[in-house]
Amino acid sequence: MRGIERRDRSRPPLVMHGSHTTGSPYAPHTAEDRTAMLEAVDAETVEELFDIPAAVRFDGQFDIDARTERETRRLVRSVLGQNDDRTELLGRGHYGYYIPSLVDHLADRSEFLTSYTQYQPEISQGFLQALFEYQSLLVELTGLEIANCSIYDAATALGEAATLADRVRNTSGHRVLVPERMREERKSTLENYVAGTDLVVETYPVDDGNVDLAGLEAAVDEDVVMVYAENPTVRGTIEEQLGAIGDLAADVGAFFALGSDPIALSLLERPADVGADVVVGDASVLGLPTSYGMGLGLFATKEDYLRQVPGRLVGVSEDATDRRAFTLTLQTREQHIRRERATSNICTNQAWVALRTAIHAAVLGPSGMVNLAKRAVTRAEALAERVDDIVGVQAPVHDRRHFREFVAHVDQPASAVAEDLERLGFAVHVVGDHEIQLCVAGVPDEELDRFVEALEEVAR
Amino acid sequence: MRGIERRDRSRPPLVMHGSHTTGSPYAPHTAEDRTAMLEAVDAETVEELFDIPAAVRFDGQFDIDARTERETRRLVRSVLGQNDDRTELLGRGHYGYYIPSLVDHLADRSEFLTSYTQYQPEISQGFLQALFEYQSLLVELTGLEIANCSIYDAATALGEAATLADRVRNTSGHRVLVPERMREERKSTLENYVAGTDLVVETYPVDDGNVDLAGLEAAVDEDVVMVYAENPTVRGTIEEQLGAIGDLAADVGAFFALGSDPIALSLLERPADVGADVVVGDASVLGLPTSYGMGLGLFATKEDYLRQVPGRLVGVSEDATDRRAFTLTLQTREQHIRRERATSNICTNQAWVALRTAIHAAVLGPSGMVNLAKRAVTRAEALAERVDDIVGVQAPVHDRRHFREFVAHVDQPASAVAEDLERLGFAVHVVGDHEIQLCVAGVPDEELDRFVEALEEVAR
Amino acid sequence: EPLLSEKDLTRITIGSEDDGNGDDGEATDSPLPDDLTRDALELPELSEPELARHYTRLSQMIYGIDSGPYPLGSCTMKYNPKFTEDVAALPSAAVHPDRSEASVQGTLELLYRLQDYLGRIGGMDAVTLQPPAGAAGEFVGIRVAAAYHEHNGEGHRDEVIVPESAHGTNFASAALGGYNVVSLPSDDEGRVDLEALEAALSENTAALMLTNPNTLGLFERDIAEIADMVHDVGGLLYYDGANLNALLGRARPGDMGFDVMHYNVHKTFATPHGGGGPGAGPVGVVEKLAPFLPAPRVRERSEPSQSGEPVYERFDPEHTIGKVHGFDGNWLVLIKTFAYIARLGDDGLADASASAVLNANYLAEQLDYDIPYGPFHHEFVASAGEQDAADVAKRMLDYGVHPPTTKWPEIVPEALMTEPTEVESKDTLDRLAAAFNAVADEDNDTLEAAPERTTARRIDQTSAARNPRLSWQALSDDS
Amino acid sequence: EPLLSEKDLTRITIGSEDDGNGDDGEATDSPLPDDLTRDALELPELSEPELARHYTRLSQMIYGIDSGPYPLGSCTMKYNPKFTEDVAALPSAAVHPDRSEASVQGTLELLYRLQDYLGRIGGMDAVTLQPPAGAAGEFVGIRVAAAYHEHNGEGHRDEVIVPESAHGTNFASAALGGYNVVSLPSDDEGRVDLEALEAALSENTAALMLTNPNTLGLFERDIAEIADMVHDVGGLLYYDGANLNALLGRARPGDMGFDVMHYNVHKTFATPHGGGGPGAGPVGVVEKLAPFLPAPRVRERSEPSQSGEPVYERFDPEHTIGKVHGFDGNWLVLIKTFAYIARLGDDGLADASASAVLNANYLAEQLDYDIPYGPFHHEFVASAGEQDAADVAKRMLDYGVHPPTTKWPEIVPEALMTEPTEVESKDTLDRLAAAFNAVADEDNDTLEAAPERTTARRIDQTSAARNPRLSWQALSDDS
Repeated sequence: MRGIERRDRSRPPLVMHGSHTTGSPYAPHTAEDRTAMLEAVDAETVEELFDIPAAVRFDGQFDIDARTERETRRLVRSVLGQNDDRTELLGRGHYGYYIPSLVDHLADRSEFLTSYTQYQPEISQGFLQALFEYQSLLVELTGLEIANCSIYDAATALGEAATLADRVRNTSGHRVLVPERMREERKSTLENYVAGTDLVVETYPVDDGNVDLAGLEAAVDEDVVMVYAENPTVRGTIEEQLGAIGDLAADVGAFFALGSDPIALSLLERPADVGADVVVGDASVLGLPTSYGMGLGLFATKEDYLRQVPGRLVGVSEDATDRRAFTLTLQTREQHIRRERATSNICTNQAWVALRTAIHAAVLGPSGMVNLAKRAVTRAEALAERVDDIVGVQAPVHDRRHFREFVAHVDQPASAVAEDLERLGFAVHVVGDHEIQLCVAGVPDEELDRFVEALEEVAR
Repeated sequence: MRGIERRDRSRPPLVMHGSHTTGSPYAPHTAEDRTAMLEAVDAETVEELFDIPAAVRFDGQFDIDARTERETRRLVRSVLGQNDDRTELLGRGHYGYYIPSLVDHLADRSEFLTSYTQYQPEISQGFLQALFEYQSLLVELTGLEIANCSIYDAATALGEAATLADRVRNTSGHRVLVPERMREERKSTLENYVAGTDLVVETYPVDDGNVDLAGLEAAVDEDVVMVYAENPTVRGTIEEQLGAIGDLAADVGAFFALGSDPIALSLLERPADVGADVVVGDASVLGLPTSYGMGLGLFATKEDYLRQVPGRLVGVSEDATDRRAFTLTLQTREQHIRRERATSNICTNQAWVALRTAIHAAVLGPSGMVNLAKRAVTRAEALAERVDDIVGVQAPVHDRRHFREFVAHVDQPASAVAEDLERLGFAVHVVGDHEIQLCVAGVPDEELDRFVEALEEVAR
Repeated sequence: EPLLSEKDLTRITIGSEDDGNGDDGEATDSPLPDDLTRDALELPELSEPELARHYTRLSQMIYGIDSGPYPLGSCTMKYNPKFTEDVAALPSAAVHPDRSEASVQGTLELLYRLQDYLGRIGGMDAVTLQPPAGAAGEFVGIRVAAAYHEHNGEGHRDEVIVPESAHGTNFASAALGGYNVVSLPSDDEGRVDLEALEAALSENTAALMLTNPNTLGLFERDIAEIADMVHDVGGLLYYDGANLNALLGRARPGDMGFDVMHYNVHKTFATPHGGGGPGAGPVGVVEKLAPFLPAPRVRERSEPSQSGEPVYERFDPEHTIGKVHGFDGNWLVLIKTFAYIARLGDDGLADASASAVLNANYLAEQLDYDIPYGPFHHEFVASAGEQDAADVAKRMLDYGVHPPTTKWPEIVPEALMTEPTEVESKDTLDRLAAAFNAVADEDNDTLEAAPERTTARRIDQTSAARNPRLSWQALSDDS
Repeated sequence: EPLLSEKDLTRITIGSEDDGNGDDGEATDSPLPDDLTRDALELPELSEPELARHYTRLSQMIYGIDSGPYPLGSCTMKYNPKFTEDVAALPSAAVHPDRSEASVQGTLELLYRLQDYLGRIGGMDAVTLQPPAGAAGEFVGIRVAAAYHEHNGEGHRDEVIVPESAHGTNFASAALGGYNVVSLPSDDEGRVDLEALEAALSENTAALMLTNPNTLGLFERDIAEIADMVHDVGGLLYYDGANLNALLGRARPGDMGFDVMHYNVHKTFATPHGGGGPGAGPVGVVEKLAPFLPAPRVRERSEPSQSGEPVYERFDPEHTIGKVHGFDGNWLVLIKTFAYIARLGDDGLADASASAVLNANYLAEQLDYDIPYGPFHHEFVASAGEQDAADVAKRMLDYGVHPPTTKWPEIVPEALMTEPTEVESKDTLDRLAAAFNAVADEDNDTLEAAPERTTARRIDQTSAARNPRLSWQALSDDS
């Protein structure tokens, strides 16, 4: 049994200069430890250990006050408390579905939250298995054979899809075609990703929300490297001719990149069945609450492109006793090994969000996922019908089937309607001079009832 | 590698009668499982397994609606949302200190939260060690040799102290003396605990907040089994003559039971030094946030009474390989072994709260605990001084040193002052026609500033 | 894992003046004169990262319900839904017990609705939520019975009858209430022996305490007759709610003739056991006992608010026994109880019992051990026969599952009291049965050497009790 | 632990009409015509208790920072304060990115203040918080540099110089930005070779990317001269923030002459790594580069609100490169970053660096392995000499600690790149040193056979890569 010794556990800070009087609360050294350690390294003060020329030494202060844990919590609560509480009928790529409590409780276990990338698989089997299961979820949803462990978000995944297409297409082509209606932010991100290549991003026309197939056909030629389409579209419409889009791309040897998400994929056409070469999108529609746009880049593709895939992949192998074991694999694609010839510069990804998404999907199960997707259709279309009955509102603007959201025409200026709704506690998108977009994802029925009343009040 | 089978995982409920259409979300049986299981037990339906005579069968409904997890969370949030948000200057035995985030994160680990009493110590070493450390914390704080793993709260711990005194005192006595000023609820609980014995509870007088030593002396005789005093007192005053109280009890062979708590014990006189035979109180002053009176009964006593102690005790032993190991011990005192001759009827206790208290104490360390106690004195006395400057207020009422709280005289009726303060966002105790009691525990300085302003406004 | 005290012990000396003597540890200026303070405090002083690892490692040495099956008969360890933790942690739940009624209407409404839920589930007319655990609930029941008899001028009744197979708390709670405990033998079939009961009942009977189904999992089929017998001599019938999980939606204590009962919320309504507690032991009573319940209870005021909303208030029952807890019990546990019931509703609760009973019957069917009594409901008691039941339990640990409750009730030799609860899947039950059966085939040497694969091997209980070392200070004295 | 798919797979068929064929699994009525839907979805359908156990068990097969030391050089695994999780989980943080500015002033203020904090800490004039990881920050830096040169009519610059010992992301990010990467050798002392730099610099140089201290933990003493050389040819100097934890309060990239830098918030500001991410890689720049930063940034409006409170607004920098993330980056991570900085303040941040440097020096002093370069700061690179560094790492697992980063940088043969960070106590460092030294004494057979005591033994990487099985569907095809 270890003896019990008495030690001086006071923790004067190691810091010497200026008015420093307290140290990091997360550095455990006691004064006694510090003395012993300095002695061991033959130094009088810690400052001696800094080999920094005087010319570039910083002698100032950041002027950032230290706070207790409680004060810091109060500070953040008080700053964020300025956010107004609103019922959000917002979507367009970021959704606020209900996250089952189990997701938080399991993902917050510190072994998941505080571990590093699984470069030592022998002590990381649990996380590797969870990521392997996440990859498998995406394989089932997309019908494609390969899914990686994550890209940052839908926009960066789209960027990676374009550089993948550029690497694997044997054409001299350089045109990437995207719909004229998509989030500008995604398009802009894509443009940055291809800025270092010969690729250029061009748009093709849209017809009543969906792809204008004739317009796309006119735009497609041998110079096209990738055609991108979304299902559902940014305005919530469901594409009806995905197979034809895939065929157009295939005809010229171009990639067909499809943008979607796990809930939509639970019900809508399976990407593999419409000729998609790669699927991108935001998988955190499951797993993350509304979080100011934080996401999880879904990235799945065909087996053919396995060795050109960006990002981490978890595979199965065996350990020295021939038991099944999981490990990161095909790491020779990655930057830490192949440097400037890597398939991507990505290193830190969104692994923990992928874990959350996998858990959320597991809680729902296939029946729950399909039901959630069905409700995205029925509730959006039901709301469209209800607001269409309001004087001064016509909905949906597009004569299509809708998923989760739709655009409504308002006779009043859309910005005025949105401002009035905000005063009544509701946030909606303004997507045209007289167009607002409404999303039902995660909004309880009672809130939708209240919203309809509010819109009645402000739309006339 | 296990093969992958496809199974029907639909989960129709097992329930047959009435309009039941859904089952428990926490019962995992599939329809297929249910069929196989019923077949195995040779039953057509689950109802056959209930061997209940028709005469006492319940064929009605509870009329309790089932809800989704989200709906249930909304329900509770909406019900509890009716609680008004108030800055509480409330104490008198229940305190709202800041709980470091680490406490929640560690205590909420499901191994701690979801395990049972450690009747199989070989797979419960972690919890047993944590409880052993909790016991050790109380041993240091009280100076007494024995502390148990918990009683429900301060009041029930006091009740157990009286029955312990009754068991171990070799007198024929039957009087239990308590101060005339203490929480009525504690006294009432004590009275219930001794209702099955010959003991009677009597009060002794109080002088300016503290024990009236002469009055106590007059009340003490050979018939007294236990003398109970509190430090600090219910009105926040610090006892000055604890040693003399202990002597008075010792002179007649009575128990001296002292009520206190871990923060007060960090600074105030050590119970062992003033002759306490048993220390009771609420240890959750560390570890639990304000929680409508939920507590953690502190119970410490002398080694002499070891085999008469109520509640669970964790001790050290060795395992088959002679390594140190922890185990519940001296269980022959307990109800599950000794039944009606047990030292108490307690079974389920407050173990998880004890874990929280131990973690909170560890986060503070001895320096943090002493500092918290010092601040309880300085902040209470500083507030008393400030409110004493307000027209219509005199404080403190008692000419004593104070810990954490004090009583102030208000010229206006106290209930009116309290109601006015409530409208301004503050909750205080009314303890006399013209007396309010104010507690600084856990109230940030800025809030105290706002409170002084509010009191100025309403007290004149 | 070393003890915290083995990682550090720092002594803080306390004095109104700093004596400048650093040798004795850190000194602190005290705001109080020395005669009001202690001299020093010596405890571990560690940083947050060190503590995070300490308690994380401790947690890794604990088997919890999220680790695997936990078939403790009578202890009913079921899965604890995670969302109930979230609602108990709502900031709006953190209110002080001395707040004014008007300012804590949310808390009062929740308490009121939970009283109502429990009344419906138990078939009881009035409920108190104050008792902080099942045993505390028993004590309240006993005190209420005593007060009732006293009120009726029958204070002479000084006996409480308890079946010999009852939970130990029944005996202890009755004794704490000042009663003489009359132990009642079981009949050949494991149920209450009516003749013995007849003999035990008298004008001195205050109450009979029963669990139904009893600890063998058997329903007391003669419950209606038993109730009549007890009532005929002027006694009260007490229901120990430990086994209520077997009956939800199928039978209610109130309908069976019970006058007073407690509910074990962690056994029936899935609140976590927390390694020993906290629990809650609400008590329900029939109308005639309601005036004696602890104070305060919560009721809806007859006049609603100006806006028409119901208003809730505390009130003291007319002949209340007073308090059995310093405030109003284990509030955070009560929130979880309310949330669980509101989540499951009628159908979910009824399904929980159905699944629990099916699971017990299915598991029993797979076992090689003899099960002498039946038909049982949510739990059964197998006999380890020639094996020592405690050794069987230790050996089961080696198979990665938690063993059943052992050696009790004594009516079954070498009892293995097994209750899988509704939350175990068929796969898990099969795995559990395999563990039982593997152990059943093993010899006594193997059993006595068990466990082999656990964090700690078999722990010496005798040494722990003979030489009690109950604190790190006691260890330090050793060395 | 079996895969979820081995516990269950349920196939839900989707059709606008139920074909009544239950054999194929559950059918569901679809609100859409069949040509818009998939045919079926086949995934595990399990209950909450089963899932709780699945993921709890998985978690028990992971070494995290709360398990023990994690001295991964350059990866900087430090303790993650728990309270930052709580503030990131505040309901008020859960806002949609398309909310109006007026209604999310709290979010905008936090972003504004974090931009400001980071600018002060790095000595930078303007900061963007959008990049969702360090590598994304590098890419932003490269894109900003390109836009700057283009704007100045110097679009011909097509080379980025990167030291050979730099992080792999530096090369990859420059390449993704379309640059030719010029690799720069180290001098004999492990620092930038000024002659080689002179030779590499030209009118085609767009930027030099540097880490300082470099990956050997050495401060680039000639940094002022290096900056002059780069600036003299019209290039920009990029600071890789991976090693900023070594310098807090001692030196700032901006003061050293760097024009653009990224911050790795999990390396410097204690946000959790989450098993791979999410992180955040804010980018700071000097004034002249500010107009090129991604859009939007946040600023304080010149006119406050009517009540005098500051008002925050989004704005697009004049020559912005546009977006590098679909919205505004990893918001929840940024909240934790802000909270960490606000908690520590000047003194805490400076102490973190001091303790990190002391820890690295102290640990190095205890090791038997040779450490060829110094003086180092927060990390050092030892050489395993005759031993294989990767085998050393595997063997260290058997001693219950996480090994260092291995085999990199190549400048040290069989590199053991070690960074204990400030959160390890002397006791833990001693334990870690003992593990290093025990392994140093062992023979190669032992090392090659390692690990022996882990959940999985040594895993065959070759088989994993030769026969990639990346989903449970792929396993199913196997059988």
